[in-house]
Amino acid sequence: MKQRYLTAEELARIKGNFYTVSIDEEEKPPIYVSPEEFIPLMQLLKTNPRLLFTHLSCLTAVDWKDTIDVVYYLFSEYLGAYVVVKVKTIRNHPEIPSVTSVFPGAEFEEREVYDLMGVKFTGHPDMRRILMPEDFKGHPLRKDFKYEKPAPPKATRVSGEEEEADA
Amino acid sequence: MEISFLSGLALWLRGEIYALTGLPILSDLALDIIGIALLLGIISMAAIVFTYGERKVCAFMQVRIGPNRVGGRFGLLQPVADMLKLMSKEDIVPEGADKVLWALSPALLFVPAALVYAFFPFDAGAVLADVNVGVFLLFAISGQAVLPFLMGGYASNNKYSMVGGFRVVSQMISYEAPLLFSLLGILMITGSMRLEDIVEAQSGGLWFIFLQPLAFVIFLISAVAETNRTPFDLVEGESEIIAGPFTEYSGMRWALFFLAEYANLLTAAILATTFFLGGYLGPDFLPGFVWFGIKAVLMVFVIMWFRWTFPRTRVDQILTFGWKAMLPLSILNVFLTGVVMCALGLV
Amino acid sequence: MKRTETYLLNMGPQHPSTHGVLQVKLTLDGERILKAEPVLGYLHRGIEKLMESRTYFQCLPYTDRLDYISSMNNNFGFAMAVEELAGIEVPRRAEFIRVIMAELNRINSHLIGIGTLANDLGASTGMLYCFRDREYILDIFNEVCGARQTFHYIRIGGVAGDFTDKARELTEAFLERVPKFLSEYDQLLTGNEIFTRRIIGISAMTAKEALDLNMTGPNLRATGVARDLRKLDGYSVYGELDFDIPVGEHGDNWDRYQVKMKEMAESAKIIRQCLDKMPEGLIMAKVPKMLKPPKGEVYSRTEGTRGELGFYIVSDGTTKPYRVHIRRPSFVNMQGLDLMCRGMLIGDSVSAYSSIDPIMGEVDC
Amino acid sequence: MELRDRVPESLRQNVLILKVDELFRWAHANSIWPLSSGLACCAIEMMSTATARFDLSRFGYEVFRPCPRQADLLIVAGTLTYKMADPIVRLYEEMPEPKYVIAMGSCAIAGGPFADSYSVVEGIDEVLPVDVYIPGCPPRPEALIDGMLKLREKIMHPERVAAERAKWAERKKAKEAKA
Repeated sequence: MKQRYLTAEELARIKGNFYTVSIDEEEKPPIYVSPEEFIPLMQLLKTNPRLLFTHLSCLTAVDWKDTIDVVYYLFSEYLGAYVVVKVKTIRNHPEIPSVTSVFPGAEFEEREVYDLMGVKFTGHPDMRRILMPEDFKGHPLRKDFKYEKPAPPKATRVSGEEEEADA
Repeated sequence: MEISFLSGLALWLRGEIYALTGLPILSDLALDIIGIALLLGIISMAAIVFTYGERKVCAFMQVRIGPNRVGGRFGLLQPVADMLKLMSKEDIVPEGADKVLWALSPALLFVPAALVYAFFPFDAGAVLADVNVGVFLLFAISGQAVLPFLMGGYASNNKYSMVGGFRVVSQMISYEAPLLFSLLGILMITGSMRLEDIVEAQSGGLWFIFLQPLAFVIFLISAVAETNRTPFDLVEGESEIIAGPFTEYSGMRWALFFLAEYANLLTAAILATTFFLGGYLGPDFLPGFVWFGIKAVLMVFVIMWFRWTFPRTRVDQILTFGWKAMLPLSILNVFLTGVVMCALGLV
Repeated sequence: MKRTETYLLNMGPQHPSTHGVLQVKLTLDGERILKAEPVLGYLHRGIEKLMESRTYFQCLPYTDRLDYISSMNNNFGFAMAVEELAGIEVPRRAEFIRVIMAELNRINSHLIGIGTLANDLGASTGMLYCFRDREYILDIFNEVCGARQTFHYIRIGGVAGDFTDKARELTEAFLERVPKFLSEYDQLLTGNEIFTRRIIGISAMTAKEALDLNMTGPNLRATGVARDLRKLDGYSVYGELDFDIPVGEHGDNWDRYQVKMKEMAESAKIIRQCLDKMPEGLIMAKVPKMLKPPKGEVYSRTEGTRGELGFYIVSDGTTKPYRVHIRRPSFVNMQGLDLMCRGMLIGDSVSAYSSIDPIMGEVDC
Repeated sequence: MELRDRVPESLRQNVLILKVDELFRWAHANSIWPLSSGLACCAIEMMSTATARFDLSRFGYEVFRPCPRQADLLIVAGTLTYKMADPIVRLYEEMPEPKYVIAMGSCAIAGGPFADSYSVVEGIDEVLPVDVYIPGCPPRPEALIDGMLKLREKIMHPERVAAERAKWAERKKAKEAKA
């Protein structure tokens, strides 16, 4: 079952007065936008009565070794179509504005992206690690992630050890 | 007074001991000790038998088989194994616990649970402590059971225990009132607080369950609430607060709680039997205490049936129900009893 | 001086009603909940990272272990995503078998959901009944693939084994059981005064709140929004089948429970139609041994048992995916927990956990 | 002469002579109360084991206690992550002696399919002493019942337990020496 995506022509109309928006000529054309204009674009996509992309289907990030792309899949039940929004971030210092002001339901997914990919979302209400322990070092989903497993904790009140010590 | 099997046995024993020693005090004392030993035996046996019964009843309700490997094809030794195991488990005292209160709690819980058995007429004349304010004393003693719960909950230094302690206090105090009020009607009819008189008043087949059906329903609900069993088992609501006040207890201490719980369960069943089901009365082909046992076990089964059918209520619902439905209804019952008695010219 | 203090209660990660290893930090005022903060990650196994070092075929078994009580639906979702990426046509018979399996698994999962709800409310008999009836579904799975859980049955390009006559027989027998056990639960639970009082009006949320929180699945439908991807997208053969979307009204625990009960009946309806319509033919498309999908990315979503289950796969043209992201419905739905628990009592929080129905394998991934 | 042999022939059927130790061992072996703690997939099979079709209660093992203080057996059913390792150690330490551990499923035995993940402990025997290993992914309920019966055998014959414990300690030492 193929899903419908907004075509490049439709997207060109949306582009309007956004300076940093660029559209790739692909089968599923994604919108690339700079972090500055990202929130207004999302606001437009969600609230414009001709678009109504009210459902944030998927929020994730991909590590392309030189940049980290944050990917948003928005779905509009009104148009029956998806639109893909991508934000490129600098790999050493990835930081983009949080989308929680537009889609409050993105809170956990942004925390997950922060935890596993290391992208900081400014303006997020609670930017902490969500899956890994708080004291974990590094971001596992990055391609250059190297990790030495620590020694796990050991039970001290172990059954039968006293007798063994006696013997 | 007619002599029943049990009281006859007691009389005979007393005579024999008197003949042997020649001291009436000694024979009385010996008989009391025998009685106490018997009651303690009954209580601990009841716990063992009822755990087995509970597991079998539960299995039956849940389309399962239940224990059938340990001790023959009916798994009769299963509760014995459980008890022996609990006796030999390690006794852990939490570091932050208030050690004195913590250790006292299970013992204090068991004492009132066992003490009330002294007042039950198991058969005609077979009462360990025959007092004329039996009902009064009974509830005065069993009312003490609230404290050890709170003590255990407080002393454990565990939040779940503490919440459990709060719950048990509010719940047991709320249901003490309707429990007592539901019995007032019976006390008005019999005009006595002696338990044996109450039983005797039901001779002729006119049990109080027929005279006071509303009171019976109120009594049963309140008694289930007092014994902290489903649907009112908020105290140790497994899925909410782990094991309530008992969360930190292990081994034998926990087993004492367990014992007290089943002693209370049997108490509730015996009270229902005594007040509403005619106690030891029954056709002559069986001795009185057998009838008593049959009725009590039947009531225990009914309460177990509740447990495996009903969900648990919520803490505010249980209190609302207690104060806003049970208490007014039980007072209404007292009032109605009085009106009918006046109309019949019994007063 | 009168002074009240709030206190913090840590529920979990080992707690009988947190369904695995969920930890919830409850800020309490007496028994009333002021704030509920879920702490996740106790079962985070790094599946997304592991998949980057596995071939597409090797990735499939990991999806079994995501939401481990609806493995078939996860297999289905991942297989669909890879098929879309690689452009594989699935034989029609396989599609029908897939739908049957997915719907059986949906019933299975809802049975556990309702059973644990009953158990958390203290009616353990209800759970035992649900588990008893679940075994009949597992018999069917056992027949087609030999496993009781973690099936790895729906493969890329089709299904692993044919839907045998024995399986059909078992399925028909099971379909006859469905209305019987549903009415049995109605007697035991739905008609029980205590049970209904415990869940009506508890943890209610409005449609707007649910949509704002991106909630999907039965949790969203209970608020009255009839969004079901099986209807909306009509993927696989769902477009040809006739079924309704049960919706609730108030979005409380009662509605979530009712939606699940009704969805089971609807699933049975779907399975019945599939059994009638299923054609003869192949069950597996021709899939190369070394599957190398072209460069590109795909986001494919299905209606899992708990909501929108999406797989986002980026391919770099090799046998292994470059990046896999899984949109886990339970994870997103967990955001509603705070809203659902606020102002409720401790006793209600457990029914909120079980009516939101999270599976920690999926939440933590 | 053993005490047992001094019992008259005619009473052999009715008299049981044994050490108190043996009696308690029998009790421990036949009344194993598991802690109801499930980690992942295997927990569902653990629940199934207690239900109608498999009915663990036949052996008297169905009393799943929610609180470690009253439990005898920790069934580690599922994948153990580093984040969960601390709580599980704590649970184990909260349990009163004698206590037993069953590693259920391949994740608990050796990390299973997630062994090379950054967050998964490769086998719970890194953390706790394990009494019985039950392979499978997940093991069927029959396998869990079999595992618990194996545990019963083990409790009845503690010399085997001691031998295994010694082996475990040795293996740990060797591993530490290597590291």
